[in-house]
Amino acid sequence: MGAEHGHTLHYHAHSLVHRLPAHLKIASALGFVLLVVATPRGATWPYAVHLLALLVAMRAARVPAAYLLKRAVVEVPFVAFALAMPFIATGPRVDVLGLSVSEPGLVAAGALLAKGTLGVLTALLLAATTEPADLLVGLARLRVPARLVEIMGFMVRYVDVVAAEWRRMSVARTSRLFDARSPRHWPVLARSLGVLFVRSYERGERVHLAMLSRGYTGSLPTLAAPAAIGPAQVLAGAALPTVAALALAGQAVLG
Amino acid sequence: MHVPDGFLDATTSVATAVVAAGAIAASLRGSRRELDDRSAPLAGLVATFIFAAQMVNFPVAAGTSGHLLGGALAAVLVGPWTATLCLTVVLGVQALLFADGGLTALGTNITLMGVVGVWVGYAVVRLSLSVMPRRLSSVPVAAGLGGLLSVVAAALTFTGLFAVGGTVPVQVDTLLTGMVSVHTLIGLGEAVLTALVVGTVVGVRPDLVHVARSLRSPERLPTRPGVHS
Amino acid sequence: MSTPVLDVRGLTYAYPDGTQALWGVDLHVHRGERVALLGPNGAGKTTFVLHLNGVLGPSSAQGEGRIEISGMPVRRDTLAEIRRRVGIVFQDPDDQLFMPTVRDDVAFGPANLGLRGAQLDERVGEALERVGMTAYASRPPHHLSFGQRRRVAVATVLAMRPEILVLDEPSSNLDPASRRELAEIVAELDVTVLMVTHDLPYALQLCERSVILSGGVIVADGPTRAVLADGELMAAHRLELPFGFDPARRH
Amino acid sequence: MSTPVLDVRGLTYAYPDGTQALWGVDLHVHRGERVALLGPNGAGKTTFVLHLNGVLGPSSAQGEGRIEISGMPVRRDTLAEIRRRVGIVFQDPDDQLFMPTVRDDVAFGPANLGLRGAQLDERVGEALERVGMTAYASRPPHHLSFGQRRRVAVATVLAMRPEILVLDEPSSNLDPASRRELAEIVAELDVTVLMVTHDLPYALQLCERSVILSGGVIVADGPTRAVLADGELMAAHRLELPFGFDPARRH
Ligand SMILES: Nc1ncnc2c1ncn2[C@@H]1O[C@H](COP(=O)(O)OP(=O)(O)OP(=O)(O)O)[C@@H](O)[C@H]1O
Ligand SMILES: Nc1ncnc2c1ncn2[C@@H]1O[C@H](COP(=O)(O)OP(=O)(O)OP(=O)(O)O)[C@@H](O)[C@H]1O
Ligand SMILES: [Mg+2]
Ligand SMILES: [Mg+2]
Repeated sequence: MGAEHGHTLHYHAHSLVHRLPAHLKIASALGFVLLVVATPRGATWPYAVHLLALLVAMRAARVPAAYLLKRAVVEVPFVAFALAMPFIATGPRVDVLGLSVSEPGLVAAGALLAKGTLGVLTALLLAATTEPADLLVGLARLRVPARLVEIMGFMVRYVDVVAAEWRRMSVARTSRLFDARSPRHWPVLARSLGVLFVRSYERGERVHLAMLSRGYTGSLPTLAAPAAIGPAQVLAGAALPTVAALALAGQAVLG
Repeated sequence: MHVPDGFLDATTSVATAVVAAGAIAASLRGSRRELDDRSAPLAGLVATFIFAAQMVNFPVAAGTSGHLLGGALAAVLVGPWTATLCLTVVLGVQALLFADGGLTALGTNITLMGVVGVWVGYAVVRLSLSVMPRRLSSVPVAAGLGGLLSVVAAALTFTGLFAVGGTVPVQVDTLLTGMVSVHTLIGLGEAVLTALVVGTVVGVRPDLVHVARSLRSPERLPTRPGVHS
Repeated sequence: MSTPVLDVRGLTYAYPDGTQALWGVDLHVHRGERVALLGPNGAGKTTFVLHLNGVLGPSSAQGEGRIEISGMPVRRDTLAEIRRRVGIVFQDPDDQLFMPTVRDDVAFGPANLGLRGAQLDERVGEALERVGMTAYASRPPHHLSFGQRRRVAVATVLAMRPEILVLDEPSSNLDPASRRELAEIVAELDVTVLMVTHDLPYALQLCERSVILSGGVIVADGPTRAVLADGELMAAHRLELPFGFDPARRH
Repeated sequence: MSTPVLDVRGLTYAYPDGTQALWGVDLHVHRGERVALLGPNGAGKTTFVLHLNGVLGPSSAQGEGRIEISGMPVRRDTLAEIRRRVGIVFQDPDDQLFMPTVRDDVAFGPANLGLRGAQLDERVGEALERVGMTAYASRPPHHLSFGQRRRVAVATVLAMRPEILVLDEPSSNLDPASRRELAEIVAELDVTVLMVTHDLPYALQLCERSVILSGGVIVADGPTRAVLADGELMAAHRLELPFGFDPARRH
């Protein structure tokens, strides 16, 4: 009934990618997405190369494609927008399957879909192979300001606390004949949000104080020292952005 | 309204990234004044709540996805500087771990929600408080108002950015009407939720509400007689 | 004999992480009985109790068996009615209280039963009066002391006037006077009671019948006095009469 | 007389919402004493206890007064040392347990004290052994029964070997055998003990001295037997000996 641990996006496995230090993975993902975004619209085969590189990385991470695809639903609103674009965009019209659509809109939609999808998959792969705690360490090593990392650390912890308190409250509600589907009950839900906030804060505060009571100084004592990074790992980390860069360069040269 | 990768052109993305970086640097300095030993956990919790609120997406007709923003809520609870940091963290985590909003559009998203949303919300709250009675019960009302206007302001800014650097040739006035009408609706929801949450918190833990700090006065506690060992 | 108010057969349950807590529980309780549910820590008492109004159940993880409340099986489609009949006071009051004020929290259940206005106020007032928390009606429940929260938790369930009252260690964290007052309240009510407790004198005082749950099964069932007198049985299940307690003193 | 291990003077405290819980508490405890802290629900016992290692204090809200632990004042700059000396078992085990496994949770404190490797394992093993939770070492604490969580909470504090052991209703939710075992553990330790409890026989068994806190002040202080024998005092503060308890029986 207390706090639960672990986050739902992490896919447990032991692969080369899982073992890569978090800061390398973040830098690699960031570099890759930057290059993807820089790829000109209208290009076709460079996008295929990007996708191929990403698929190889997924293989190496031993994360099933279905697992990532299921979580890619966050992209749905953008897909909807992209699909609408050829119809609402201005500019010269062309006929596709008997429908009159805007040509620049069509091109933009294609590029947006390609870039958006690649970006989403990259982020999901990063999430699937990196524990939140490691992510924090990685961000700190990338010199993200300490205060941001601290807030993020508390945020990661509070996700569990809030979820646990919310579960308790909903068991209590249903035991007393509450039906969340009935709109008559929505005001109750809204009012319990404020309670949830204070309860979560106070629970978190008490747990934090309990930690201080046992000599906590800000870092978990069992945290092992970060392992040294070998050249192989740097190579592995650099692989994804390098392939993307080559594809871009190829596109510039070959047109 | 999370902007995905490749939605705005490079110039606009870079420009907003510069704005965001400047705002974060200023906030890191400014938040030191708002800081005490409880502010980091509180900021973390605020971030968690905003994170959860932003997960609930409504499809927006002629724009991207629409959802609650949380800028005013954060500003009321932890102060505007720390609020910008909270939203930066939320948007960063969403981009890194949940693929919501592009990595390269992070600067744009921080500018929209973490700077415009937060500061418009905060300014509205401060202004309304200055004309309302100096009571704790004024705070939720002001917060609700701040919530409404911050959403509309962020939507207007988004439309402006799109007019300047959109990669898709959509008619700006179509987008403007769509964005503003939908976000006024969202803003009303945001106003109600912000007011409710702030109302409960102000009622039981006024010490946790940044803008309510000045409304409380410390006094010496009385004692009662007891036995002495 | 009449239909039991509570009829449990062959109940098994494993938590989602695989820990099996119930290994085939059978229990029959008749109208108006007051039954104490005793047993060591981790015996499965709370797990069992949470099945009685469907908070836990086959749907939430693995598990089998059949539970009937006054002849009505506990199933998804009967849950609303079951929860109207079975009132559970949880072991942890924090699992029970969620509204912004004590009054709202106590009113929540009866309001869902359809009570309004003066009738509702009366219900709430009466329940708070009973547990001595009237003065705290407008305080937020999560800002009360542990014992005060437990009393409010009891009030939230009393206010619903359930047919079966299930109490999971109701006396823990209560001060001695409140503990006695709670016993008096329960003794006065005309309901069937199932009470989990580690406080054996309390069980003796309040319940004519006791059941021992240990290792996920019922290992004893009989008159409380007889169960407590069986030294060997007691010792085998980590039960013992407390320091200074003399069962003969008042009987 | 020697410096008291625990020296509290004129302690007042109001929670952030304005509820004043302490109204001027004075208490002195000497090395090796075992003191029971009794009092009705909402008396301020937990609030008081949380001041002893600075979890609550003037900085977190309004309040005044002075607390010294073996002559060292509880102040922001002494907190680390104070917390090394004072070990508190919280009333709610959920506030105390936060690591992914029971073993990690018990190891957390000693590791912060600098213990590593075999020494650390030994500390953890011994503490878990004492509360009988060795078999649960690799389980997540939030998946245990309430009583099991309380035992782990006790272990986390025992593993730190504090100078002053403060227990906030340690026996609630424990099965009778564990309750006795806990009393034996506490009696064996060579530490100063302050124990909040509603279980008066338990207080009599374990503590030679009792203090009653009521309405935020200390209203009585003396030998436990004398305090429990003062019927008028007891009744005034909602204290009463339980059903069937005979203080003369074993003494
Ligand atoms: N959420 C959970 N997940 C996994 N196992 C659990 C969970 N809750 C309890 N258990 C386990 O199930 C068994 C029964 O637990 P339960 O809470 O029913 O015991 P109990 O009889 O109520 O004990 P207590 O007297 O300590 O309250 C225990 O072994 C416990 O460790
Ligand atoms: N977080 C809080 N905010 C405001 N008031 C509180 C809070 N916690 C406790 N109180 C109030 O302070 C008073 C003392 O509470 P405390 O928890 O210290 O009592 P206690 O003696 O430990 O009682 P119990 O025996 O029930 O545990 C009570 O009136 C309670 O309502
Ligand atoms: Mg239990
Ligand atoms: Mg207490």
